[in-house]
Amino acid sequence: MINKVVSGAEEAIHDIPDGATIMLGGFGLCGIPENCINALVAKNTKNLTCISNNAGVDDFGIGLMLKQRQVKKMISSYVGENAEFERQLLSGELEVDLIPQGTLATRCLAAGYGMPAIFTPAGVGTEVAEGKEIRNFDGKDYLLEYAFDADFAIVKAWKGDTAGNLIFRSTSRNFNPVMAMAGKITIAEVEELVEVGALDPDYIHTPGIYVHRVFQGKDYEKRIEQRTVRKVH
Amino acid sequence: MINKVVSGAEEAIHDIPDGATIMLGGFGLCGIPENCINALVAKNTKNLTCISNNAGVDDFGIGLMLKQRQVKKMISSYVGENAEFERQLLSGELEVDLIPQGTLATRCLAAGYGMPAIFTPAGVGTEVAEGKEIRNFDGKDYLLEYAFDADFAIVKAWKGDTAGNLIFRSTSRNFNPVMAMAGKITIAEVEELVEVGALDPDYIHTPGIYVHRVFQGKDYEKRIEQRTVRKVH
Amino acid sequence: MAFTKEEIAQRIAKEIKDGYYVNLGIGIPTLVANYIPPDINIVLQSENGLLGMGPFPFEGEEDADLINAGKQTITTLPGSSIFDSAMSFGMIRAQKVDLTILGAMEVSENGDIANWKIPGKMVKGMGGAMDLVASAKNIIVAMQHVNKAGESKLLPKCTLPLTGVKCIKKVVTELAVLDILPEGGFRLLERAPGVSVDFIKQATAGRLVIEGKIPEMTLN
Amino acid sequence: MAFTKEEIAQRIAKEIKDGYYVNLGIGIPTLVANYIPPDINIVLQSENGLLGMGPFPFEGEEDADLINAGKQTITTLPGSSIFDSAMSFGMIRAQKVDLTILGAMEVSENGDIANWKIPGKMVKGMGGAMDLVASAKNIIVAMQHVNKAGESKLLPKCTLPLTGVKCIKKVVTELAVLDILPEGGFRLLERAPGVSVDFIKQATAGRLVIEGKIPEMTLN
Repeated sequence: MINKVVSGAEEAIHDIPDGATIMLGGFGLCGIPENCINALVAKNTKNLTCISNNAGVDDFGIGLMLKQRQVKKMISSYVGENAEFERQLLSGELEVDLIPQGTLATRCLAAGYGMPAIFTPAGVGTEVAEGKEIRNFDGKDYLLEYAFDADFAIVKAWKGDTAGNLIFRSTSRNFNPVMAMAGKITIAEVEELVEVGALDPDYIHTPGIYVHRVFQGKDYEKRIEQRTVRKVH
Repeated sequence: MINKVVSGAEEAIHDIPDGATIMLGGFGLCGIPENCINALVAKNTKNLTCISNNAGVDDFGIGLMLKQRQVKKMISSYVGENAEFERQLLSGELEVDLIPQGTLATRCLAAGYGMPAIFTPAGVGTEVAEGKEIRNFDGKDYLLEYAFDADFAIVKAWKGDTAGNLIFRSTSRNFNPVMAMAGKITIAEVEELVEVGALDPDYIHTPGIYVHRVFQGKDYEKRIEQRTVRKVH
Repeated sequence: MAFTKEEIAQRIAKEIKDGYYVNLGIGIPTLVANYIPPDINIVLQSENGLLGMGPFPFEGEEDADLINAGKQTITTLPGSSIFDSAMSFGMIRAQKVDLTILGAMEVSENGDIANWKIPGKMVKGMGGAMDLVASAKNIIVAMQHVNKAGESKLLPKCTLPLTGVKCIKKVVTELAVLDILPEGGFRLLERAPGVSVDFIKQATAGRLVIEGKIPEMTLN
Repeated sequence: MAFTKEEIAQRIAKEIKDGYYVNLGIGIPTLVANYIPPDINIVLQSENGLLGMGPFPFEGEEDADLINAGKQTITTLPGSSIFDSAMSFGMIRAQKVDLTILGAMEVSENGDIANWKIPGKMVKGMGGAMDLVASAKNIIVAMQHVNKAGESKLLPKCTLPLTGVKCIKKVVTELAVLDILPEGGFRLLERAPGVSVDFIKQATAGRLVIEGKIPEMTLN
């Protein structure tokens, strides 16, 4: 097997240059690559284009990068939880491309599956369709949407082996596997790094061929955004 | 949970009419829905269009349906192991649409993911491209290939629960999960049917939403096509 | 008496049939889960990647890795399955989800919906709403009949940026149940107990179609 | 002396670099697996849905559920992964596989390949070959230089139905190693031990480019 292990977040992101286009896995704060985000904040990489479903919150996740003005452009589907984001957007400091969540996911899939473009009905008849090619199949209109072209994809998995095979836990899976397939260079941080042979080949979510660097992350906070509970009765 | 259990192969295929378009999972003889094929042979359903990567061998799998002349048309990528198939094809008794294996898989994916068509470079410049739309993206030509439209998909899984969630074993996975997503009605036969809750939600290959009928199959032969072994030294 | 949010949810729950896969949006739609009749089996889809969503966890059992599309901590039910975002929206586009229930800022009489953006004011993004409304075979909107300024949210034409066009089949508000006619227009099907047809007329800016006697909504 | 099939495979194995993901076709390419240098780490992809293919099983350990793209019983190595056919060809199309080695009936001097059909005679289908040749970033053909009738298989133009166009980068035969020039033509890189350049010239119908002295192939 090919060994993809790197020493940690710092090494994993060391060659992400200013101006790079990067994908970041996660949905809300669930399944985000905390270690790599913190390393990018520490390194203060600038002018990034970030493809991520959400933009974190003011003091956690991508919000930390926004606060430091590291992000030139965000491509996201929902950014409602981040006041600093909204301020930068309304003031024109930040470019934002808001796209439907399924379009975001499927443009990742297209990149990972070598499909240059896909058709989706999402956004037909709305401002999302502006300037886009529309095509009718069987009486229904679809937009042509292009595969993403990302320099780096950064994902967070539950377990990974040294060959880069990844397993995600529960709904922290979300965008992580599709982004893992979509990066020119894919970096995976995992809660538990294991030897090859420790993971059952039938239950690998992301085969190692898609992963270029893997390391065991540390000090995961895994912050909960909306803590909702029911009463014991 | 919604209960998808039917009594067996006979009930599962009872309403597949003559002339239907059906998908059959499996690669070679690996992971084929043996029980449903036998039931279709017993019922002698006629004029079928079969979408399946291979066509079985003379006395097993889809070969049994060919022998009985139940198949009007095969859509496959490789049919080299079946002499009766070749005879019917060369004599003009059988229509055959040979398409690249990846195109076959991706047209299933397209159906399961609600994408009316996809782009693939496979077949550009060959007779596969005849009459098809070609489009250039970034200097490379791609064919436009349409999502399959199958009345029924019939797949074979290792384990399934009563809600239709499926798990496949080793390389018997192959086309089964993509076809399971692609049928208007999807029938799954499983080696072991379990109660809901017995399968780990993180390791479901096919979510039950895609499966309409599930039953525990019996008497699996699981014939090996090319038995290759190495010597103990 | 106009219905409460809970009652709107309760009324919508009656639209859910045995064997349905259902996607519930944020807000009133989320409440619908509390009123599913116990004698039917349905499955809730959460578009972040889950089929078989269960209730909120008990205190102390929250799992940061297990949330719904509203980012709330939840649980799973036996028979649930987890998948990635591409498959989640794949099954939505392929119309495997039988019913989608979501909120709206505006609905037009031809079935357009606006629920994601107020130019210059609110820029949160559309999330999965555009995918859901573009693909779902059956969409019910749960919302208030009028906004806080007292203006009707059932309009001849939406004034806010659209989320989707000609996609809404039914609207349930605190005042009424209405479906949208293929040729356009809100057809009044039921009214909240004690709410008059005239009151609904005044609260509806779009074309209201009233055929025969309009029964009162019932909740069970 | 012309190379045997085993020696062709052995020569091709030298093209495989540490860290490569490799897809091996049926026939001579399959033999390449036996000659991977022990000091490099590579992963074999089988397009029916496996990364990390291992050797054939020991007698009695065959598993009907575990086969390669040639339908042969195989084993997996630690670190292997299984996936469905859509993902398998997805990673092929996305050029995640570094090297593809496959057989051919004909190769033309501009890099076209024919290996799936003889009209009126053989109708087996293309399997995954068209996907592989259309997508792979690096393709080596392993084949005999001439067919059983003694006719060259390295042609100005293929006569059989094509599998792919302008895709082959290198050809290894029992006589020679040749690469295909961007402007067209087979450039002779190496010759089998004792095989003369003239002999290769006679066996090559397509344009043969000979620059300088041509070394003999070595196997390790």
